[in-house]
Amino acid sequence: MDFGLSDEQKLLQDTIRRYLEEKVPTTRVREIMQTETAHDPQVWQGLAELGITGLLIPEEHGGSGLGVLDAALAAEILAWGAAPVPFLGATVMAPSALLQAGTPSQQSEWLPRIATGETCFGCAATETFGLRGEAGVRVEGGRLYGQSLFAIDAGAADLFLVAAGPTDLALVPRSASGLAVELLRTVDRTRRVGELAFDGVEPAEWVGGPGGAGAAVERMLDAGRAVLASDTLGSCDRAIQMSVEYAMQRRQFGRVIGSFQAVKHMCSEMVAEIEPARSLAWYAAYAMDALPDEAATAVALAKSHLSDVGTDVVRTATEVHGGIGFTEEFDLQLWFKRVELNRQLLGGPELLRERAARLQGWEAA
Amino acid sequence: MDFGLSDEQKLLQDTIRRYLEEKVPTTRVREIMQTETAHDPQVWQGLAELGITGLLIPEEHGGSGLGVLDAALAAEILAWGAAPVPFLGATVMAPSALLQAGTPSQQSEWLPRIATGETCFGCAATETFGLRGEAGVRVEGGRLYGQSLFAIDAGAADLFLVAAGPTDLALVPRSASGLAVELLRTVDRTRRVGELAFDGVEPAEWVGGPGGAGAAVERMLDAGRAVLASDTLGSCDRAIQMSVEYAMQRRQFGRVIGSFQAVKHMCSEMVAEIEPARSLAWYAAYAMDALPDEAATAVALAKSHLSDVGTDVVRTATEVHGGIGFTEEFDLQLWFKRVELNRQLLGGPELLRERAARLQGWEAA
Amino acid sequence: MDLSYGEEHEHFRQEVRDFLEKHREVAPPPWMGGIVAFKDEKVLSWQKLLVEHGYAARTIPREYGGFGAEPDPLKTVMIDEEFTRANVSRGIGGQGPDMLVPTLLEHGSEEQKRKWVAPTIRGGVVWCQGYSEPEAGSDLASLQTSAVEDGDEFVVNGHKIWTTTAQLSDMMFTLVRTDPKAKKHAGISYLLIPMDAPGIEVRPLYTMTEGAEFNEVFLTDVRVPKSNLVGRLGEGWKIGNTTLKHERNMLGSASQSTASLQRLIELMRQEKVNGSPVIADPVFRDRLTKLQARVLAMQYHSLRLLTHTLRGEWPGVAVMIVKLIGCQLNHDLARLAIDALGELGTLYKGSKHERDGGRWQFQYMLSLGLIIGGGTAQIQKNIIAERGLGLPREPKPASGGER
Amino acid sequence: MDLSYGEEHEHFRQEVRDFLEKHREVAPPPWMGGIVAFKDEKVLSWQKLLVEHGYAARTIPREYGGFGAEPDPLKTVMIDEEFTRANVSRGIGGQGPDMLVPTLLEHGSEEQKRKWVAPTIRGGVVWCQGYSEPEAGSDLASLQTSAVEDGDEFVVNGHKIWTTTAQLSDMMFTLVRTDPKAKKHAGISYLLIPMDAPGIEVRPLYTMTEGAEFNEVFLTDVRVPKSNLVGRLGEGWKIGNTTLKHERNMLGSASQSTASLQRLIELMRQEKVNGSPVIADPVFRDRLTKLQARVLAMQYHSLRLLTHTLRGEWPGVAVMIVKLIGCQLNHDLARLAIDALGELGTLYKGSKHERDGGRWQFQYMLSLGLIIGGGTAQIQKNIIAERGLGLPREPKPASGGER
Repeated sequence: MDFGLSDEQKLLQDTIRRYLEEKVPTTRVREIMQTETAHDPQVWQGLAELGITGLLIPEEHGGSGLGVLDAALAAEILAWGAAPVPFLGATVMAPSALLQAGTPSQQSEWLPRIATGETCFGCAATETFGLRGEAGVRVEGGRLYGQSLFAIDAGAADLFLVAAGPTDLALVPRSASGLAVELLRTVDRTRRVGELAFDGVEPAEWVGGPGGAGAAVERMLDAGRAVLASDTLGSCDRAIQMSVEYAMQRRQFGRVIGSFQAVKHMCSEMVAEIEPARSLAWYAAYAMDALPDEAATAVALAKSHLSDVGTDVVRTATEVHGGIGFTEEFDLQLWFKRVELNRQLLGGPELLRERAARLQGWEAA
Repeated sequence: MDFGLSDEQKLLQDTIRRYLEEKVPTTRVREIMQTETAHDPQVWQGLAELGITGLLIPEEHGGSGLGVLDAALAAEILAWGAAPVPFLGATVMAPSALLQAGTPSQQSEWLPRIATGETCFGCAATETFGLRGEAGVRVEGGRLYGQSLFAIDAGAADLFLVAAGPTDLALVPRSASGLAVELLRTVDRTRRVGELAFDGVEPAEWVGGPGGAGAAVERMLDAGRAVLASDTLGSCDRAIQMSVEYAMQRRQFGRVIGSFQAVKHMCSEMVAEIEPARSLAWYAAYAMDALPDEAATAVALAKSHLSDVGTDVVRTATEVHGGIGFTEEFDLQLWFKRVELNRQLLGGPELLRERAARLQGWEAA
Repeated sequence: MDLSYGEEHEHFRQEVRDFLEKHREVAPPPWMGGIVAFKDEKVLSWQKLLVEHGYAARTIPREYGGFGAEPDPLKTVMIDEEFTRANVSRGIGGQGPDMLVPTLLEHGSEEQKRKWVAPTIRGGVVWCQGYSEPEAGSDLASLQTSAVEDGDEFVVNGHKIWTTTAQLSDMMFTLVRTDPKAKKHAGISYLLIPMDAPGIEVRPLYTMTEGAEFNEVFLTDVRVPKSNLVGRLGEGWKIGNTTLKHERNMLGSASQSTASLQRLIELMRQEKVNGSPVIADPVFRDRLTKLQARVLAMQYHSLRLLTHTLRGEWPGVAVMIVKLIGCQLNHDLARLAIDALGELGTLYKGSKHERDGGRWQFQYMLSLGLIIGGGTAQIQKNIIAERGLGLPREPKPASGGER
Repeated sequence: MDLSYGEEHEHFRQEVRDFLEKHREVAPPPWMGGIVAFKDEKVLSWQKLLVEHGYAARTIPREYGGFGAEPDPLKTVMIDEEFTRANVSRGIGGQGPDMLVPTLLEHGSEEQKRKWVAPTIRGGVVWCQGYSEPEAGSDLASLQTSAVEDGDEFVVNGHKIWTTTAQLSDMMFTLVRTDPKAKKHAGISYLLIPMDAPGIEVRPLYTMTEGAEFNEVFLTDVRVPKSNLVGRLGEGWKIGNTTLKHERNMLGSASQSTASLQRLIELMRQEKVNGSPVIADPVFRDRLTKLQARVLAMQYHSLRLLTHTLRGEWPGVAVMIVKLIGCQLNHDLARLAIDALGELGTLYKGSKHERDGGRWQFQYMLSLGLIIGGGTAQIQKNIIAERGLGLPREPKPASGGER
């Protein structure tokens, strides 16, 4: 029984943190996030050299063969640094799908390239769980038509995995004929989602063959959700850390504001919320590999809970900071917005709680 | 435009408050609430002499012909004193139903007796909106069968109005053959609800004749809900008043606890919640007579909102008091429990919010 | 209680409606809630028309350029209601007419009133407020911007922040420290500073909304004539608090929440998830109904406060809670709208598929800024407890920095 | 991370199961969570059996009557888990074994250890805790119960409150003021008082639950031998804090919440409103799912804290938040259960139609008592901020009553 991080996991986190502190301080983050794609191949290559892009890829394909928990722990720190990287889609969701349902040749073709960071996948599956407006992807005569919104990491992607049905997962190059990619602008500028419009696009491949994706779409989404929960966790860690530091340094009324009970209590409440939430986030990510029966429910609960806690924490952190926390110049708002995007991506809290209830048979009662 | 209390309304409240302070202090409340029926005819007669029992009864029938708002204002103060009186059923709900649908002869027979306090009605209609378990009242061959739970003011009642269907409202004496009344024990000992079991009970009358109750059941329930919202309001007023007084007097760490920011903020939050809620409660009660189109929605929103605010307020008040607020000996718990019963009677917050949504056509969307 | 308006007032309402009917085509667009004035010909002539009819500067004495009516809060509310209903510009507002003018009328010299009131209410002079400083936020009285006497002038040096409309303003009313040796509150004076004076630099202050709703103002050896001192030296704290008291009638916030709720209901009817409107989802509907109750509570609460005003009663704590609750309510309304929109709710700044022009994310962030600004929620709660409920102030620390 | 248990421990778990299988018929009923001991023959002999097998007093040295095992928190958790699963009494617990014994082992004299530990863990001596006083709640160190030296004895006078099981106890461990002139914390000593000493009166303290979960203890000229002083004069505050540190392993609270959630789920499946189960109502279901996430978070959090213990690491702030969050969670679980039951949820104390024996109302009120007791939520938040996050203490007031 050991519910804690291993030395390797701590080293992984330290390594990423050090890399970000050195190479991608928030001044650099701000430059990258102002570019159209919010993607800097150099930063990405640096992470690839540290082995981050290959975390989930088996060793035989050039990765380190770790699990979703390790990816989630990496996401904590990437979020802690507000890193503008396509980690979610390229490093977590796409390999999860390919490992689940890809044919051996698909795996040998794509996994090594993912591991080296040479190829970035984006992932488009919003319409399988939360169809909005006129969006929706359909297959006619083996070709894709329609529209998918909020494709993950659409800024950096060279290829997309597109869910066209519960067991249909298409692999589509960005340059495919009939595909139009338009980046959407969200409050969070550190990552890009996009609209994919399909006008008779012929997929390069179908993951596992046509209709052969099996549970890969679900797995891809759940891995993404587990990692988003941890992304919010890492963002909260940073927001709390900044708040406590600020409360010890800012003086008003002749004392540091951290000596006021109201400020103390705001800080305590943030910590009291985030610490059990951390345990839940870890558990859910761990369950993705170790406890398949519980994983989907745990992930839905973890992401919805972290979203609610996250919204509270970044709001409270802003209040602790007062005016400066509301300015664009001060970095706190980077995490405020990152948490805001995380909350909705791959399903908002209400949707995921309903999913958790359904998975436990509560709806049918 | 005048959204405030008239001098007469303030006088009404002062009169009741003075009566309670003199005749029914909490020491007396505690004696009465320990009796089986929680009803003291002397206290009730005293209120009758002040005209309280006839608030809603037209002058021609011996009452003062006032409106639901006046009854709600009276309820505020009765709750403020934790008064163990059958005001809700006997003074508010029953006359509301009789005025809405009673035949002229029914009105002349019963309204004067209600006004003098000579007759106390209880009201049983829970099953028309929130049917639980095996309860339910049905009519067969003009007789009542089945069970109604949470009949209002069942301790004091000489007669009951029993809703046997949407337009069937039976008038049943407590002594009717085939009727068994069993008082239920709730957390709040200041008022009694009961179970009525019907085994072929022949009603003495049907309000408005058989099937002739029209909208009387709805009106009776809504008037009751408006008054319960104000009962919670008055309970909160008392809890807040006690908290502020205690915070100014109790010393810990060498200062009165009201000088601690955390205590201040708890007090401020209670007030900030209750003041707009007061305006809503007044509005809803006013709407019952003045704005028939809005009344049902306003009442549903007011009672659900006051219930939520009330739960917060009495809990916070207990926290401000610390240990003493948790003791039986200290009076605060009287209001804690009164608010708790109010919350559920005639529909809990979720049920009433759904009602409000339905009344506005939001469900059908 | 009587929510009908009497005959005189219904007649007045009809007058307002007739006016709007007749003149609305010459009105400028009602942008920014009508509270900020640009020097636009259309705006200025519209404002002139409003003052002439008593729909602006209604109770300002005629000798200072106002309409000179007796105060009648109900008529004021009716004007507000009818202009809002008709979606017609309320004319020039903002910190000059709403804050400085009442302050000058109370504390200014006769000369100052004659000089500044008329052009301010007519839109000829636009004002901004220079109170907060980077090191003086919640603790406003610790401000450090100094004004040193030099002959007939003050020489001002310092750094003001959170200054709305500074870039558009002709003048700034400020709190400055004129006596660094006096006790904290006693060394402050109230000074009117021309924004075109040499030594003033205005920098836009971008916020998390990505807009620049505020500015910073840097003052370096700015020379201001002594005739611009309002009240006496050292009276600034008292006068400044008058200004804050006059801060824009908070009754307005309920109507903003009401409008916000209406739009939210529409949104939830229109937007579909998995083929059915969001309002058909019981969980979202329950959240909506909860918020509706809170919005209605604030709406009726504002009627209650208005009644206190009409009766000449001090509403006490009931009015002190309005900002605290109102800002939180607007924040929560935006939260629900964003959640109802799901992923679509994250879109911003003109993105494709954006709904309602991104107003909900903007409102979500801006309302948080307002919770923080002008006295954080924490300071508000202190004030409610101390001034509203009579709880004692925190004891002064035994040692440390009380200046 | 690895949630499996190794072979040795799975073997141990099997041993526990075998023991339970074999002996459960001689166990007393598992009332009151098994933490309070009455002097019942069945309880005492069961306790003896538990100690012999190392399922109670597991790490207490053999010379003091314990089982003398090496500390192994995982085995302790397994014993807890298996006894809970089997619904078998955990034997004697409460403030004697859980709080006094570890304190004596750390601070008691050899004679005190030999005299008190064995009978306490065997159930021969039952203890209660005399810390709080009516005027010393949050501010415990302001306690006034005095102990004055007189020959070989102390003479104790005062009034203790919130004393659980006082009516059943043989002894009370207390904090008393032995030096009224010393500084607040320095004048306090730690004293063991026989409950049958003349001058002690115990009165049940009824709470809002209508039960008497607590007592008041009045002490009038109670004579206590000096050999009952633990540690030295004036060391009471330090020693008392050790006792608090040993307060019942908070890991237990997560399993209580888990059990509560399980029961709540069942309840919501069974209870019907208007013909359909409450769990079929999306709004109630959403509330349930929200709470489930919080319960699971606390459950896994306790595994995380256990891991820190196993590794010999100090978990820091992660452990300090447990009481604050745990009590609130139990309160919220009860709130949902009551709301799900609607009117039925208000029934109490054996009323007809009452569900689950009124446990939800009881839990709702008692958990509020626990939020208040043992350091209110406000005090907990101060502690988290100051000791956990390193924020500064409030400055001492310039004047006033610091004693």
